[in-house]
Amino acid sequence: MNYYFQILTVIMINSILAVSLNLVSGYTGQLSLGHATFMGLGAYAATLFTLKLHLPFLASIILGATVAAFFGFVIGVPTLRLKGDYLAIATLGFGEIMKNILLNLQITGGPMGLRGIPKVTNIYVATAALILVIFSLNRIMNSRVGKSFIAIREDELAAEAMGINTTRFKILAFIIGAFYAGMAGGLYAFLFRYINPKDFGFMKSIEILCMVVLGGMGNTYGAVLGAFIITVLPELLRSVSPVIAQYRMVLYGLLLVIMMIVKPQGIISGSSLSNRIKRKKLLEKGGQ
Amino acid sequence: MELLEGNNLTMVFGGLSALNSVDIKINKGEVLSVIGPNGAGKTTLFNLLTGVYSPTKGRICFRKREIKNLKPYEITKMGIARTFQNIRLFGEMSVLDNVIIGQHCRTRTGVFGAIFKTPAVRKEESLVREKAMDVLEFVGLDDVHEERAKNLPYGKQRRLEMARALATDPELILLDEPAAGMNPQETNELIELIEKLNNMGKTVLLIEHDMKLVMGISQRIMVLDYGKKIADGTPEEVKNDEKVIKAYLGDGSHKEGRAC
Amino acid sequence: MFKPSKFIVILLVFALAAALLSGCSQNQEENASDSSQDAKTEEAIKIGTIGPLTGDVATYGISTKNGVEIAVDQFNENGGIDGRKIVLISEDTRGDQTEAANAASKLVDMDKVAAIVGGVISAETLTGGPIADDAKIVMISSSSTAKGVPEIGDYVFRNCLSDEVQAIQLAEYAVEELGLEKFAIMFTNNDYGLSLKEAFEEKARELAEVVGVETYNDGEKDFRAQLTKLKGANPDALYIAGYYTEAAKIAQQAKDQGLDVKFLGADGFYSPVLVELGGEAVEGAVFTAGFFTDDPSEKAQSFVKAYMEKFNAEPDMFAAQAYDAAMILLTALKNANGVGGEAHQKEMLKIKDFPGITGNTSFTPLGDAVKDIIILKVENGKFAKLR
Amino acid sequence: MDIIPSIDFALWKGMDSKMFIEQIINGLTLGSTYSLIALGYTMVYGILELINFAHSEIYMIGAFLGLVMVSVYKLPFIAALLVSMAGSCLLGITIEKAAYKPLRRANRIAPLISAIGVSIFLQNAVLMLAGPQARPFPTGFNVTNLNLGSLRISSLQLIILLVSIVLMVGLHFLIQRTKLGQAMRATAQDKETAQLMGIKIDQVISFTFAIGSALGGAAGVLVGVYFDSVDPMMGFFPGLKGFVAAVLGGIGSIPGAMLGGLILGLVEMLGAVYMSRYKDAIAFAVLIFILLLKPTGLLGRKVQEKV
Repeated sequence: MNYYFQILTVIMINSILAVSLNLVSGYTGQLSLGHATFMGLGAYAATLFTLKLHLPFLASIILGATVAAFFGFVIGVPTLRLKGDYLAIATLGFGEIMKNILLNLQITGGPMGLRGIPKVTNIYVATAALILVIFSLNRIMNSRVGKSFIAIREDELAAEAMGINTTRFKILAFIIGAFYAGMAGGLYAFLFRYINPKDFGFMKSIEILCMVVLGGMGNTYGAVLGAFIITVLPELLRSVSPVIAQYRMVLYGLLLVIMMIVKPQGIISGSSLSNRIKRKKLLEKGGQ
Repeated sequence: MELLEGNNLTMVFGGLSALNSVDIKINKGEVLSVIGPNGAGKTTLFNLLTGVYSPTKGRICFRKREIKNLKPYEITKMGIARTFQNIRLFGEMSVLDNVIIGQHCRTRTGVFGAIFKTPAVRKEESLVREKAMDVLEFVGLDDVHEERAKNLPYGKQRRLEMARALATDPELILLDEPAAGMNPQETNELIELIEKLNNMGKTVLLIEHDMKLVMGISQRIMVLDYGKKIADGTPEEVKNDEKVIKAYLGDGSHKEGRAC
Repeated sequence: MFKPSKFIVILLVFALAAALLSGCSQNQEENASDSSQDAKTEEAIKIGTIGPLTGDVATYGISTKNGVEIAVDQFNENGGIDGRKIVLISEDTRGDQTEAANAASKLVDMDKVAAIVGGVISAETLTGGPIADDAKIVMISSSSTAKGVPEIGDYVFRNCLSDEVQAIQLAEYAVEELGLEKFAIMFTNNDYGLSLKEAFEEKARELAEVVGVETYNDGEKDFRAQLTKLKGANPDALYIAGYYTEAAKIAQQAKDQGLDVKFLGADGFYSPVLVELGGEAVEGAVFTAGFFTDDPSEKAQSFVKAYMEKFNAEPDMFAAQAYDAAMILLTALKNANGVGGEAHQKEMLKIKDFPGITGNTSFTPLGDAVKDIIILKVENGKFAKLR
Repeated sequence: MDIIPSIDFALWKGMDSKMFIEQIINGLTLGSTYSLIALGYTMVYGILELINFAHSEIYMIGAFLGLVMVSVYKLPFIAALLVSMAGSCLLGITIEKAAYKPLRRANRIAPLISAIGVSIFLQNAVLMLAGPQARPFPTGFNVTNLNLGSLRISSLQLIILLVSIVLMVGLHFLIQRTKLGQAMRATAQDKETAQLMGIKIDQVISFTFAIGSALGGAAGVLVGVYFDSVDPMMGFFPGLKGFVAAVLGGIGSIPGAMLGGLILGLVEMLGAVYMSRYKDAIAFAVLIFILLLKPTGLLGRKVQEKV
């Protein structure tokens, strides 16, 4: 497989992760620091469906995502009663617990992880998956359900006063986000052919969050852009020169800080894009 | 006949009672105003009626059904809508979407319906949109429906809040100081709007400081002071009530009959 | 707010463009390799390493890279392969398996390396290995001791002691030669610790008694609770299946708690830092290893000298194993006339009793190293060879 | 590997009270260092509502500073501790000015990412400068085991407990009795009003970072000495645990951070005794359980949303 394809495929998978976290944190306003957990659950479940039950690839991925969604529900019901940073820390806690369990179960191979996974994911599969995710997510966001998510982010109390069962919809956002993340996890497992609980820990959750914030919270395309940058940046630093390569993690940290200071609302903020579209519309109208 | 009845409503926050055995009765089709100095417990009363708080003591019946322990969204679904004292719009959403959200509890599209856009969903969406536009036209905001809510001028934001409440299809609508911060021109338009609502058959419960508005529009007025009901009657009766005069004039710091 | 169609079109165009671009570049490279037939003599042979050069496990990666560098230097001094110079390209993985796959992919596709030494930790080899294998490029890991590494594919080799063999031999030695009877085990909860623990526990139970097994996480510093518990079981030896940093702390804390036992370990113990951190507490510890700096053989000493000169530090086992792995890899490459791929792989399998500094090495048909195991002991703050 | 972790009840019964008390002391020692770390998180959070992810790196650098003072400049332990605290102080203030202050008006999440960036930067910078190797921390004084009756306590544990207590008492005094402490409390309550009352917010924030970082640096030195080992990655787990301790106690609450740290230390120690494999999971499970019972932590203020 080609290097570019490899990186592009990783970008697609990371985009799905970022888009799905953006649904939970960007659109619905519920800060989660445990999103990689769902990716991991999806990866493990999909792998086990294939390795143990010999299900076909597609079925494994969808079932894996469903398992992740189920855990989204299980974790969401108790934690979504909490607000703000308390919610964030509870999701972090659940993530660590889940990782600890994956590390100690027989069926998950414990710290050995699972290997011998067939390689199925390629650039086409990953792109198709991302398109599907964005398409369905856009449909959801343009519907009654998606508008309710945004209403909850904007003002939870007012949303409830408008007849929205906020708890239910927050859990729903969590479940959908977990489903997509689980799907990304399945794709990930079938790309790298080896998974291990360490991949799905706190640092991965933080990395996904960085993608979302960098691209612009509350904007699907921002999330994709963020995933692109966060995936490509270390690779670029790798190929510029071998001297820079050893400083790349230092530079990476520095760049994160600088980018936040220069553009704290992210590169494409939720508002700036729609503003631009609107301005364009106004200009068109003016021209007529 | 009464639409809503609250008996012996008491609300205690950390040892302090914000509301002390208040009875309230709202008849179908009337405009009832609640007035009283700041801190008298008016907003607390609203929050009890809409399920934001659960009363420490007492009971609330809406259309003969106990709603004391219902969640706010359940109460909205039963037909009580409200606006907020400090405007709480969905700022980043368009004016139209704000009103569409108002119809949330009257619609049913779920995740799968949204993804597959079934004919039923398409139909519901176009109905919702139409109705939202109707409501916007009713309050006079149809021309700015694409604007983002937070970009509207203050008076229009107030009206949008009413439109949003109206979109929930309520029988009883609770307005928390709708005229606060409005100029006389805007207040007059507001009075017209409330009258129009009332003529449509909606029952209105109003908290307001603007006496001109209250006196002009209310069929009945209830006065709260320090969490207690001190008067309840027609505007004429209340205006001449000793206790009310004392509550408003007796202590300078409580003077709230401002005209702004 | 949303313009799905537009975005999807852009995405598709983007993906297609990338696909085309990479397709084109591949063609170009093929053309280039056609023309390079003539220039073959001048063109350098590239080999790559993958491993952590940054991050928390960078020690192992840097040692590995340094070891390979010494081997490459020595080859180049002796005229390279058929007069062609060998160029080393080292890629960093941070110890992350996703990055390891990306790095392997870059080496294979962009740099067109003839062979790879790596990965360092097992997870890297498990994701990077399949990529090299798919491209039919020989990859040899000098430190991925986990189960399943040689099984990745025909092109993936390994030059280090497998966890099972180490643990089993030490268990036998401990019972038969040291006369120990009651074993306790502390293992780090990762693939390395777990495979050591499982093999050791099985053998020790067969030959003697295992009175307690406890675990800890990598990077932890407080082992008092586990040790207190083991103390209750009254063992006479503690097998620590983990790395030297934690092992030194475990030994110290065990001594503090009055747990007077013989410490046993595996190649994870091999570092001067064990003594530096552990001090008195690790005195007398016995462990298995694949290399030993005081090895009197001329080869070993010349390696140690070259390493000290170049990097101003004593080589550790990672460096030594990587050096040997690179020597084996380059020797096979030379035998294949500098052509990587299938011919190289065949030559690798032909390696028999390669006389390296970590012992004589042969490969099983799967590509796993068969070599002697050294047993070392800490004596007066230095390592001494027991067997 | 068993799926259900075996809880060794026999051991519970078998473990005599002496051993149990020793474990409690171990737990308290560890917990007191968590408390010191947690204080830094909680103080910053109380004022800026920011989870200062870089705090774990301040802790790590504090430990390195202490090590350099002891091993290179041969300072006595207490002097090294004070120098390390001063250095951490400066580092904390610098980080605040460089990475957080420009983001004071931004949304809540941007400073969080900035903090993560600082953390990655510092960790890798130290990694490059000092190498990934763990180094021993020579204390310069003899560690003896004190035998109190049949109990065995190391003098080191007593020193750590003592220093932690002194620092915490000092902090309490500072916050409750001094003018600066008053300003800090006022700012934490309501930034705008505090500003109207003539409090210089920027100064208070810098001061908060200074104090929190000094405590973090002190914790780094104490832990470095306790385990006789310092390395560039040492901040990650204690940082996470300190943060958990802060949330457990009610983030923003100073006594809460102290309490949270001690509870976490005890829970972890007992978890390690009875289910060492699930030790971390137990610590987090306790956290979630407490949050569900009391959503703002043990001593956290309940915030009533104004409607």
